[in-house]
Amino acid sequence: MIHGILGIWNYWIVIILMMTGLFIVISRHNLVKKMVGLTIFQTSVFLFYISLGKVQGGTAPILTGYKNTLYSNPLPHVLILTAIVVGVATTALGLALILRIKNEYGTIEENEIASFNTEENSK
Amino acid sequence: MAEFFINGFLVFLLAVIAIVAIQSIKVFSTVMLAGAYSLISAIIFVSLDAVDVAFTEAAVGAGLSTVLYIAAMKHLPKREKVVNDNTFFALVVCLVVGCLLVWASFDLPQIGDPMAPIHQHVGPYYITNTKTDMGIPNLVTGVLASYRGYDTLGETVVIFTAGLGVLLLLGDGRNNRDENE
Amino acid sequence: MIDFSVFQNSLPALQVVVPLLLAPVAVLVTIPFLSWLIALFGSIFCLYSSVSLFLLVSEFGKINYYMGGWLPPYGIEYIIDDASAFMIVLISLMGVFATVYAYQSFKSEINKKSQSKVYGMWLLALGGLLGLVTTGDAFNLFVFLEISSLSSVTLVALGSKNDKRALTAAFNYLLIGAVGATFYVIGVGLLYSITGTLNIADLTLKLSELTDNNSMKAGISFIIIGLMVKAAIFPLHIWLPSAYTFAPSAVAVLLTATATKAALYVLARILFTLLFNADEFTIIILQWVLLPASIVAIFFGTIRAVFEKNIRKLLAFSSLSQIGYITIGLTLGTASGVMASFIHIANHSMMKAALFMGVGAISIQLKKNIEVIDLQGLSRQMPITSSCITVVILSLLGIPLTIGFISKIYLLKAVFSHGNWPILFIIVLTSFLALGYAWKMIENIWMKEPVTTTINLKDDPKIYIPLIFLSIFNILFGIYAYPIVNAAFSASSAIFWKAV
Amino acid sequence: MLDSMNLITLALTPPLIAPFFIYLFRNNENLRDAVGVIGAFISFYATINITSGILNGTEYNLILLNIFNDLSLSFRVTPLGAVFGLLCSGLWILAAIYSIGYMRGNNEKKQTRFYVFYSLSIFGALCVAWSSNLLVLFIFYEFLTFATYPLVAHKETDESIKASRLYLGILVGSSLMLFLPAIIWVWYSVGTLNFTDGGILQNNFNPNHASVLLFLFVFGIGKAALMPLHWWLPAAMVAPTPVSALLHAVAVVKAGVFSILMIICYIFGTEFINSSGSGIFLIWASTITLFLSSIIAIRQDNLKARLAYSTVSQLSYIILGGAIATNYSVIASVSNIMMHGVGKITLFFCAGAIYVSAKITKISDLNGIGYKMPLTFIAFSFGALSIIGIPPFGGSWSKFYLLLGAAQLELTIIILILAISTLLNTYYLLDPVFRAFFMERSNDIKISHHPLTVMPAVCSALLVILLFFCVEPLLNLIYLIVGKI
Repeated sequence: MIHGILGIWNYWIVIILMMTGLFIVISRHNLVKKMVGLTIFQTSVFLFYISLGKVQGGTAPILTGYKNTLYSNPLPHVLILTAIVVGVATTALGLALILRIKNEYGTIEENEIASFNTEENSK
Repeated sequence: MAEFFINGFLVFLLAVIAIVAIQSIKVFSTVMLAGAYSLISAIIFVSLDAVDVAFTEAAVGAGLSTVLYIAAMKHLPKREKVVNDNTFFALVVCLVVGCLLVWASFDLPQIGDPMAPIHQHVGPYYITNTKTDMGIPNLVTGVLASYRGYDTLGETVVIFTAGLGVLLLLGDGRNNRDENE
Repeated sequence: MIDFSVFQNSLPALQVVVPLLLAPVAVLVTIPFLSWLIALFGSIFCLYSSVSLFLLVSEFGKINYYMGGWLPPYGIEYIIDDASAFMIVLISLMGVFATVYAYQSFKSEINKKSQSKVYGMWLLALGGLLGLVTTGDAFNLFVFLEISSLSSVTLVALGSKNDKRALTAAFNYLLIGAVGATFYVIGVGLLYSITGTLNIADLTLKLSELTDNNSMKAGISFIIIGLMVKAAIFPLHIWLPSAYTFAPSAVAVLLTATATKAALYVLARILFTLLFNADEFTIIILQWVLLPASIVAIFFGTIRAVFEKNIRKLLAFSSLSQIGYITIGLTLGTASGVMASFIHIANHSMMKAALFMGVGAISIQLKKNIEVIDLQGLSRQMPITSSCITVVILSLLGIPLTIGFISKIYLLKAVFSHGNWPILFIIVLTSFLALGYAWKMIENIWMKEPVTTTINLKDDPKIYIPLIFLSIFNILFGIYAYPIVNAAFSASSAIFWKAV
Repeated sequence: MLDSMNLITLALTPPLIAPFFIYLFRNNENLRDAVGVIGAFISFYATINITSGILNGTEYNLILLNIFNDLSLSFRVTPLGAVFGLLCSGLWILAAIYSIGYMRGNNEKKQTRFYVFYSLSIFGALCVAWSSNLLVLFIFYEFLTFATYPLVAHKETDESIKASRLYLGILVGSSLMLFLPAIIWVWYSVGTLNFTDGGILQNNFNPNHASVLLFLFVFGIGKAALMPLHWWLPAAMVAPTPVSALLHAVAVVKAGVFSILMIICYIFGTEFINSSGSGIFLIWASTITLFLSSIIAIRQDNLKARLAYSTVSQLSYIILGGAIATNYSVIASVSNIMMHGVGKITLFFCAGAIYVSAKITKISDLNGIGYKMPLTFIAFSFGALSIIGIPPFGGSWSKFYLLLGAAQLELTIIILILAISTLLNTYYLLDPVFRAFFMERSNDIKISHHPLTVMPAVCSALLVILLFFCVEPLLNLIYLIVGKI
C-alpha cells in the first residue's frame, strides 16, 4: 500500500495543481484571471501526460544509436506538443474577446458585466 | 535521489505559484506568475525526458502566451475587484473532481514503471520503427510529422482559426465600430 | 489527368480537408460574394462526398481510411460507418442550407470588410465538425473539437455588431468549452494510461479486457463530462442560450443544426463503444447521471421557454429540452432508444435550423433581437416566411404528418419496449407543455393585427428559399419517413454493439 | 361505375383541393363560395356510391404509401366509416350553402380563410372516417383539430383567442398525453394497428390491463367530450355558427365518438370488452356525463351554449352504447351518430338563422319571436323532437335500441337515468320553441332574413322525418357491423 501511494504521489500533486487552476476559472470574476486559471489548468494536464510517458531510467526519445537504451514514450510528448499549441490558440482568442469586452463594457469583471446584461435584458 | 528532490522542489514551487495566483489581486502579477508556471513546468518536462515538449512549452507556453498577455494587459485594468461569492461553489466542484481523480489514480500504473501498458502497446512500435520508416533519430518529430501528421495538420488549422478569429475580433471589429460611430 | 479512383478512395479525408483548405482561399479572396461562392462550393462538395460515402457504406459496409497510410493504432484512422455517414450527410446537408442562407444574413449583420474572413471561419467550423464525427482517434477528436469550438466562438462573437452581449456569450462559450475540452483530454489521458492506445476501436478492445478499474470509470466519466459541455446537456448547457440568442442569424442556424448534434453523436458513440464491457457502470452513467440530467433539461428548457419573451432565447431553451429528448433515447440503453435518438437528431436539426432561419429573416430586417410581440401580424407582411415557420412549429410540437411526429412515436415506442412508465409520462406531459411556447408564436403571427414594428417587413427570396426547402422536408419526411427511419436504424445498429 | 380506389379518391379530393380554388378565386365572392358547394356535391355523390357498394358487399381500399415498414397511410371503408362518411359529406352540402348565407348576412371578415379551413376540416373528418388503421386515424384526428383552430379563433377577439386556446389545449393535450401512448401500447403489444373485424386485442393483450387501455383511449379522445374533458365544446361556441353547426355538432365531435366506436368495434372487439370487463367504468363515466350535462344545459341561457351541453349529453349516449357493447346498443350508437348529427345541425342552423336575422343569442330574448320566423322555429322543434327521441322523428330509433341494449344487460339504474335525462332533454330543448310561440314579447324587434340561412334548416328538418321512415338502409349498414362482431 505504501509503495503504491509513493508510486502515484506524483499524480496527486498534479491533481492538486489542476484543481487549483480549475478553482481560479470558476471562482474569479476577473476575465483575465479566468484565462490564467485555464492556462494553469491545462499546463497541469500536460504535466500529467508527460509523467505518464516517463520510464524509470529511460532517456529522452531521441535515438542514440546504442542498443538497449531505454527510451521514454514519445507518444505523450507528441500529444502535448499539439495540446500546447491549441492551448495558446485558445488563450489568444480569449484575450481578443476580453479586449473587445473591455472596449464595449468598460470593465472585465464578470459580475459587473452580468448586471449590465440583466439591465439590457429588462429594457 | 537528487533528481527526486529537485523535482519535488520544482513541483512545490508550482503549487506555491498556483496558490499565489489565486490570492493576488494584481492581475499583472498573476499573468507573470502564469508565465513562471509554464517555465517551471518546462524544466520539469526536461527532467521527465520530454525535451521537445520542454522547448515548446518554454517558447510557446511561457514566451508567446506571456507576450500575448502583456500586450493585452496594456489595455486592461491592472487590479482585480475581489468578490468572493463563487468560492464555495468552486471549492465543491474542485473537491469533487479532485476526489474523482484521486480515486482514479489508485488504478493508474506507477510513474516510470516500464511495464505500464503505454510502454507495452503502440509506444514501442514508434521506438523500433521510426528509424526505418522515416530515417530520423528524433522520435517525437517522427511521430508528430508522420504517424500522427494529421494531428499536426489539425493543430495548424487551430492556429489559423485562432489567428483569423483575433483578426476578425480586433482588426476589423474595432475599425468598423469606429466607422459606425 | 486526375485519377478518379484515387479521388474516390480518399473521399473520407477530402470531405474534411477540402473545407479546411478552402478556408484560407475564402479569406484571401476578400470579395464577399466570391468568398461566399467558395464557402458554398465547399459545403456542396462536402454534401457530394458525404452522400457518396453514405451510399458506399450502405452498399459495401464500413470504410476505414488510414491517414498517411499508417495503420491504426499507430496512425490516425478515419471511420465511415453507417452512423458517421448518417451524421456527415446531415451536417453537410444542413451546412449547404445554412451557407445559402448565410449570404443575406452576413451581408446585413456583419461589416463588409470582415465578410470574407467570416466565410473562412464558416468553412473551418464545417470542416471541424465533419472531422469530429468521422475520426476514429480519441486525441484527433480533441483537435477537431477545438477547431470547431474556436471557430464557433468567433462566429458567435461576430453578433456584437448588433448586440454587444454577443461578446460575453462568446467568451463564456470559449471558457466553458475550453474547460470541457480539457476534461475530455484528462479522460483520454486516463484511458490512455491504462491501455496505451488512442484509437477508439483499439481502446474499446483493450478496455473490454479490464474489469472494475477506477481509472477506466473515471476516464470515461471525464470524457462524457467534456462532451456533455459541447452537446449542451443540462447542467452544462449554460453557454447555449445566450450563444444562440446573440450570434448572427446564420451562425445560430449552423450551431443548432450541426454543432450540438455532432457532439451528441460523439457522446452516443463513446457511450456505446467504450462502455461496452462495463455493464454496471454503464447503468450508473445512463440511469443516474444522464437520465436525471435529461429529465431536468426537458422540464427546465420547456418551462423557461414558456416564459421567455425573446424568440431566439425561447428557441434556445426549446433546443435544450429537445436535446433532453435525444439523450433520453440514449439512456434507455436499447437499440430502439438509440435509433429514436438518431431520428430526433436529424429531425430536430431540420426543425430548429428552419426556425432560426425564419426568425432570423425578421431580425435581419429589423436589425435587432426580436421578441414574441414583434411577430404580431406577420402573416400579412411575410406570408411565405410565416407559413414556413408555422409548419415547422407544428413539427416541433410533434403534430402528425411532420417529422416531429415520427421522432415522437419512435421515442415513445422505445420507451414502451423498455417499460419505463414515468419517462413515458414525462415525455407526453412536456410535449404538451411545449404547446405553451410554440403556440404563442403562432397566435401572434396569425391572429393579431400588425404593429408599427412589423409594418414594413417583406418576404425576401434569398432568405426564404432554404427555409422553404427545410419546411418541405419537415412535411415530406413526416409522411414518407422511410429514408430517415431506415438510415437511423442502420446508424443505431452500427454503434450499438450489444445484443440487439 | 368507378372502381374502389377511384371512388375514395373522388370523395376525398374535393375537400382537399377546394382550398386552392377558394384561394384562387378569393377576389370573386360568388365563384369562391360556389367552390365549396360543388365540392360537397361531388364528394356526396362518391360517398353515396361507396355506401351502396358497401351494402352490396364491396370492399373499398386505398393505399397511398408506407409511412414505415409495417404501417401504411391507407384508407379502408368500414360499414361504420361509411355511416360517418355519409353523414359528413351529406351535411357538408347543407352547411356549405348555409355558411354562405351566414357569413354574408353577418358581414364576417376573412371569409376566404374561413372557407379554406372549413373545407380542410371536412377533409380531415372524411379521412378519420375511412382510416384503415389507428395511426391514420390519429393523424387525421389531429389534423382535424388544427384545421378547425382558425375557425374557432375566427373572430380574433381576445375572447375567441382564449377560447381557442382552451379548445386546442384540451384536444391536443389529451390526444398527446393519453391517445398517442395508448396507440403505441397497442402497437407494441399486438404489432399491428389495423382495424380488423372483431378486434385485434383478443389473445394478444392482458385483459387485466384492458381497462387502463380503454381509459387512455376514451379520455385521450377529447373530441368525444366525456366529462371532465367537455370544457372545450362550450368554449368553442365562440366560433361562427356554421362552424358550430357542422364541426361541433357533426364532424369534430362525431369524429371523437366515431373513433371510440372504431376502437371498441375494431380494436378491442365487443367480445373482449365484455369478457375483460373493461367497459364497466365507461358505462358509468358516460352515464354520469349524460346526466350532469343535461342538468347543466337547463341552466344555460345562451342558446348555443345550451345546444353545446345537449351535444355533450348526446355524445355520451353514443359512448354508452359502445360501452354496453351488445348488438342492440351498438346499433343504437351508430344510428345515433347519424340521427343526432342531422338533428343537431338543424338546431344549430336555426340558432344561426336567429342570430343573423334578429341578432339574438339568449333564450330569454326569444319570447314571441316565433310568429316572425315560423319556418325556423318549426324546423327547430323537429330537430329537438328527434334528439329527444319522439316518433315520428329519426332519433327515436336510436333511443329505442339503446333502451333495448340496456335492458338486455338488466342495467336498471341506467335505464332510470336515461329516462330522467330524456325528460330533461324535453324541457331544455323545447323551452326555446315554447317561448317563441307562446310567450308575449315586450319590445318589438326588426327581422332581416337571409334566405340561405333558413333553407338548409328546413331541408335538414325534413331529413329528420325522412330518417324515421326510411331507416332501412341505415339499419342494413349497421347490421353489417353487428353481424360481423
